[in-house]
Amino acid sequence: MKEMWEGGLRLGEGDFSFLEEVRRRSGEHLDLCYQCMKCTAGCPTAPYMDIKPHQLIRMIQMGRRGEVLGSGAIWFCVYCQTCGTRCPNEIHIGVLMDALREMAVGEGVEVKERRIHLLHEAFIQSVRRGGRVHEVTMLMDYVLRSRDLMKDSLGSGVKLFLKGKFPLFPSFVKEREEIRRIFERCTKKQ
Amino acid sequence: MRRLGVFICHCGVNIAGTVDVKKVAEEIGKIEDVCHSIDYIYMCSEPGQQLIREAIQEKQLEGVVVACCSPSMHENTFRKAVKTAGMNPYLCEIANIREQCSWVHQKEKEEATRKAMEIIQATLEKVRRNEELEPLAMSINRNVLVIGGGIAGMTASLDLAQGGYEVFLVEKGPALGGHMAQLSKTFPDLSPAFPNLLAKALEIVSHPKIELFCCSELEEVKGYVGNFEIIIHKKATYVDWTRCNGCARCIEVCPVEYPSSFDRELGMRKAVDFLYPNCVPKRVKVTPTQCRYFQDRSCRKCEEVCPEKAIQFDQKDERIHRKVGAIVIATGFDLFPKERLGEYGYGEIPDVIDGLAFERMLSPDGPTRGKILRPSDGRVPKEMVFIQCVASRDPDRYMPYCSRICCMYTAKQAKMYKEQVPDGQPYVFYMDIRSDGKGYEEFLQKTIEENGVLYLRGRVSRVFQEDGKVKVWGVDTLTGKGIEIGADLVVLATAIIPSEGVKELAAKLRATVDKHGFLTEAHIKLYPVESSTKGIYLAGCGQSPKDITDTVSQASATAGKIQALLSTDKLFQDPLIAYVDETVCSGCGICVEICPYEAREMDYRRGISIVHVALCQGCGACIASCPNFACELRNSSSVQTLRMVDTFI
Amino acid sequence: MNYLYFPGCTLYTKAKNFDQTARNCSLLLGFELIELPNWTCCGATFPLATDNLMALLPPARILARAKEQGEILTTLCAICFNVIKRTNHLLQRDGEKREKINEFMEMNYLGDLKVLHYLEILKQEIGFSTIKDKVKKPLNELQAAPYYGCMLLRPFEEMGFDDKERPTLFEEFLESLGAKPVDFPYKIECCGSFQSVGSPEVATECAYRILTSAMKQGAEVVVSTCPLCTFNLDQKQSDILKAHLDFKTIPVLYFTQLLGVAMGLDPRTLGFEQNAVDPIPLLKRKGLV
Amino acid sequence: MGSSGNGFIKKAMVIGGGIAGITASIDIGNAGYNVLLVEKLPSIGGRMLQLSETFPTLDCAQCTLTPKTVETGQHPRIQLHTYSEVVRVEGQAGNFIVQIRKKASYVDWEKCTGCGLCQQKCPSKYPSEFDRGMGLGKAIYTLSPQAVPNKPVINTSHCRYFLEKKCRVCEKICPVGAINYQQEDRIIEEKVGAIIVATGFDLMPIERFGEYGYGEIPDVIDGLSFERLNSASGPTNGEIRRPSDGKVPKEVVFIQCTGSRDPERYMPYCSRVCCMYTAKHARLYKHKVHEGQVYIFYMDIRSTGKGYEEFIQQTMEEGILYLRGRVSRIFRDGEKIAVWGVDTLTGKKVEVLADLVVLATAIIPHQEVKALAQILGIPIDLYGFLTEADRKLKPVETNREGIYLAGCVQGPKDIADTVAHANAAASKVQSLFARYS
Repeated sequence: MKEMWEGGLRLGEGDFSFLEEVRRRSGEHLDLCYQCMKCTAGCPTAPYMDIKPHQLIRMIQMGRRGEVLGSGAIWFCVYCQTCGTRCPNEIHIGVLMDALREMAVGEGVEVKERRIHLLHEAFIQSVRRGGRVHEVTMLMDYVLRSRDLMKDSLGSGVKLFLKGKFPLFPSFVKEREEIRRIFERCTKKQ
Repeated sequence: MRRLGVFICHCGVNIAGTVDVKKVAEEIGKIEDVCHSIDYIYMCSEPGQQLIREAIQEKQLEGVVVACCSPSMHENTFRKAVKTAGMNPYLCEIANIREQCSWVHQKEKEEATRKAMEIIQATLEKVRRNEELEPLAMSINRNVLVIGGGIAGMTASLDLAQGGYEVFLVEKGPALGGHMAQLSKTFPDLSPAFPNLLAKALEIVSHPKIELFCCSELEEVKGYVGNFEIIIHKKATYVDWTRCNGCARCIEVCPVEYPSSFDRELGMRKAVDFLYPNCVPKRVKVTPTQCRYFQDRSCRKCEEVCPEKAIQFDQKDERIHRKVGAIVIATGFDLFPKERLGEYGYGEIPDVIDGLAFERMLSPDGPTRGKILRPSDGRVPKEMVFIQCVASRDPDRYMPYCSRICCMYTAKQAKMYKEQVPDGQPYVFYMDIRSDGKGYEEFLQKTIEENGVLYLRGRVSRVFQEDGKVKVWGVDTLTGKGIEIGADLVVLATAIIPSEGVKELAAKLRATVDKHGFLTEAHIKLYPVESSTKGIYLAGCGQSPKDITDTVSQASATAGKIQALLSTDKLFQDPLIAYVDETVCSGCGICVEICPYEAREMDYRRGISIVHVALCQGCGACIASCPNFACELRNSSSVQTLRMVDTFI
Repeated sequence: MNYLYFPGCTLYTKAKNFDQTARNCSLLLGFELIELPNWTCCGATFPLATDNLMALLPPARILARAKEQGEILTTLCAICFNVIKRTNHLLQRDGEKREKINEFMEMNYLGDLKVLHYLEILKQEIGFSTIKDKVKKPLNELQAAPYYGCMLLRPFEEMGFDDKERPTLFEEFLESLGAKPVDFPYKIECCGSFQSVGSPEVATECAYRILTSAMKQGAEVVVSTCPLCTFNLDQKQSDILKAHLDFKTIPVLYFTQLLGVAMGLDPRTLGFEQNAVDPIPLLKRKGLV
Repeated sequence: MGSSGNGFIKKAMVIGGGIAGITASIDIGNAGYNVLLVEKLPSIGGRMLQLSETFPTLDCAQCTLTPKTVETGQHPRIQLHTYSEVVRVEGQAGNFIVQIRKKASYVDWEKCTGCGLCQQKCPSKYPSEFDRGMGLGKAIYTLSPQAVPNKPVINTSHCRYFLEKKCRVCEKICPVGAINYQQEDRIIEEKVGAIIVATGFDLMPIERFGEYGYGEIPDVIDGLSFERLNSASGPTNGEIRRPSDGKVPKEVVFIQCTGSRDPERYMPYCSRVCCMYTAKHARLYKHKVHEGQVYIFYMDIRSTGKGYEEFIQQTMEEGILYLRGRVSRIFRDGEKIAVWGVDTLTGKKVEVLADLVVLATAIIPHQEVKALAQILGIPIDLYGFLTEADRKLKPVETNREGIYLAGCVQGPKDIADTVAHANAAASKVQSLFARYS
């Protein structure tokens, strides 16, 4: 499958491995999609997605790996599960998005919505360090990673988070060694 | 020792491509009592059959095995063929070497050849001990029971009556017409539904060959094809219909009003009322659950005012016995229940209605006299949304199948709306437009072009009420972007489901239903109106969703089948049924309990169990359960079966 | 009766008022929340991709620890509840994954713990009629809009909290406090979740639509069950004001805060200072503080 | 109308020996009335005999059909007139006088035993119409080994004797001397009380589609041809091999609505069966060529019958890609066939390089139906389908009493609906006859 015109594509070279891979990793039966668009119709973040949920399924069916994994859309899903609840074929797009995000990161695709991706990463790091999420360190981490210190709206986000009474230092759980170990074993295994 | 012949069919390449038929014919021919063993490309063809006939006569064969496809295909063909050559047809048996051998062992040719030989040898064992039998002749009753008084049942009844057969038409409700009576106009010619229906209904009530039972259900059925004994449960209407003249004075004085289900809760009806104003038969019925007399005896106004003294509060249900030869099930459909469609606000938002409710609104004799007014405040809706595939084509949550008529009736409704409200805007959310009948595609094109109906491809995610509007969330097909429509009225094309009680009815009649509750036909292509039980026929939406045209064809088809069935004096049945060795039977009665067809009965005088030949289907359950080995199946005796098994071991 | 309690990270930090009010109210209702010792983060997202077992480990660990101490585990935060309940459901149903995780974590948990949200405890274990009897200060027909959000309701098959499209449990609860529940269509729509940090404009828009929808139906206060929802709905109102000039603010409270008011707790213990939109004027107007 | 009971002839004529005509004939015959079954071709079975498997059960078409054809052939009340045409009809319900032309077969069917030797030895081969031009037939032929009746006819435009007055192989080899080159058409006259028209359908020829190559690309075929490719008794013994070079195609494109739903250029109506048979084709192909890839261009998927929607869903699950939109152009591109279309769901233009393209061409009535309608004095519609008396309540009646319709001659329909329609037509004939008893 390759691009043939601006905005066109050529089928017939038989790359359907992408569909198969996504199907396997997500466990979702994407070939059943009716393209009825009920998912997009109810999605709270669809207006912000560059590729709408139903289009994303379509593009996976047509084997358009690069566009799908490089899309911003996969980082916008907040997994509210409205789509899966109403889908006639019970395709959970949230699950699909999660699989796509993992694939995108795994393949080192340049992430379009870098900020959201970094937030995920920062969150995991925070749990890794202390066993619990500590918003201040997490946000600091996130800000550092995103190199987006000047971003206004984020600034307000940080400020608002800070309005609560935060402990000055992260409260560590006693068994943080165990947590660290779990993460290490996981990383090794994967 | 019998002189046997074996005929092995190639079935083109179907068998010969896997099984070495030449070798099989040769090897089988070596068996002592096999006097003739040949193969041929298509045994079922005329020359193939001729080979069998000639061999029977030339070699004086006394038994024939045809090794070919499943007996469900050509057993009849070959039994007829041997009969014309003067052999008893029950001395001919089929060895299935296609479905049970060549098709399943395409990769193992040698094994398949060996297995084919074994199957043939086993069948030879059976033929060696087969008896010469004659088909059982049974007398038949020429009357027909039709269940359901909608367009399907009405058509079948009239066709049968015109063919000279006596028909008992049983309708659950108080009048004829079914769902068609609720419709406004019909697609694709926009002819009004009611006048045509009325003409048919009047023909039925005046037809001397049709006996109509309203407010009635089939309570019990016994017997078998040609000889059913039925009991009809006729429920009390509390009105003597022989006296009632339909003057409607009782309706005027009745003080109780409640939402009419015929009008899909959009209009009111009285506790004594017609089903609908011009119903046939034009007779009133008292609804005891609403009537004050039945609640606290406080009102007898209808009784007082009736000039014919027709009101009978003490009327009782009746049980009517009849005998019939065949039965038509034409029980029709219901729409998917409201309660289960949460995201569409159905049943909760008054301005979200279903297709049938909108039909009532469009009907000139409906609750709004044909005016489109939204139920909540009676205003004319300026923006209307039609949603198709509501609970249809929704395999994980509701019904997987397509309801077949919604595309067309939605187009019709949108068209009628636009004609009545020229400045209104109808939107239709659809999945695939299915206009596959004669003239349907053209109708749809016209609707889109001339009436400015906006078709949007896709489902609706959610419907809710806000700001006095019904908000509909969908997606614009072209841009893929979400859109919100603030509609005044939303019409849902909800799924067609089999009508209530079909399952129980089917059980009584030993007909089968599929997992959705639709009645199953004997063969989806070749026997679409026959049920799996002989003598029981299917018509209309009880079998699967269909439009009026197809329903009428199907109903006529059942009538044709029944006329052919009942045209002879006797019915003939295969004699391959159970029999009892009366000297061995101890009369324990186990077989009576186990028989699924009620074909076994105790003869207490003689202390044995007997077989009703007409009821027995030859299933063998009694044979397996008999502790004394007193029962046997004709031409499938225990000895035969054991010998057959021996061949394989 | 006491219940094992998993507070979750946020309830220790920015949603302290949620945690505190719940603990205090439970005492008045005759039960105690026993904090699960040495709890860790639930992971905050239920792992969706089928081959991702890693994210199942934290909630599985929490469940296994809890089972050692009791039969019922309760939570307040809707996200934690969702993650833990779904993990439990998965461990009940999927023997293969259960074995893998148990082996990996060197534990033996069978999925036999009951996971209930605090609201479910109130309904099933205490009974809304009991609460009604114990209410000291009925909420004087306060027009309260119950906001369910996503996590309690979906996925329906696993959460089984209430009807997925027309839930009523929250309304019943508010009625028992003497409030007048306001039905509004956006009660089951998403608040924008973590996009409030990543793409703030998304969450702002979501919150705007939810809050205006509630106000159109006459709501005086929106009631929430989730710290993240509350963050988006409450704290974000200053951003909404910038984006939508017609917007009017509305207080957003945790359901436990309203419960506290009704039980007659000292308003100073209800943590109103953590609410961005001050609810005190409204409560004063209603004669509740 | 209708004279008294005395002159009323209780015998029916069924025109067309496909599944509709067979079903109607058996029904009427079983009811105890005599039937004349008139078929244009040398044997009965019609289109269904050309099919491989049928939807939605995927069972073998011939296996379901041959018991019916055999039953028809053996039925004591059914008289077959194959290789025959109705040329004249007079009279009215209960008393039609019909003239049937029995075409010269050049074989004395009374003598012929159907041994098949003539067909084996005939030296003249030409592309067989039954196999849609993909296999070779003989100048003396039967349609299939299971033909009912199993009697051959000579195609004079290919027979060497008729072309060059030499050969005579068949005459020499026939053991019973049944070949008769002097045979001529015969007209016979019969009296019947009712007539059922069941002449079936044809497909719009591929030659009419310029943008799809005017039928000049050998690997662009129609749906019936694909049925023959799939059929175990077909030219490839059921292996999917493309006509041009016999290779197994790896990329197959199916295009629905070819000539249907095209009001300006071809036919405005929907042909009703294409969605389902295309899905069936795609599945049968995938079952035989596991690694093959199938693309289906469609407009709307119309799977309205019982079990049909489920069938489509299963088809999609087999990894078949449905593309919503029409194809603009097909042209040869080396060994491949380039297909230019669009996927309206993503709005992208699409090019598929295919090995085989199957067009679901529109169902149209046979050309001769027009003349037949004139002979019968019944109306036809714009497209040549016969018109029923009332679209809804009288779907099998015509506006002439005693003449009824069955099957696709009234409008496109699938086998299940055709059979029900034929049952209904038979029912009407029975009712008519019963009324005069």
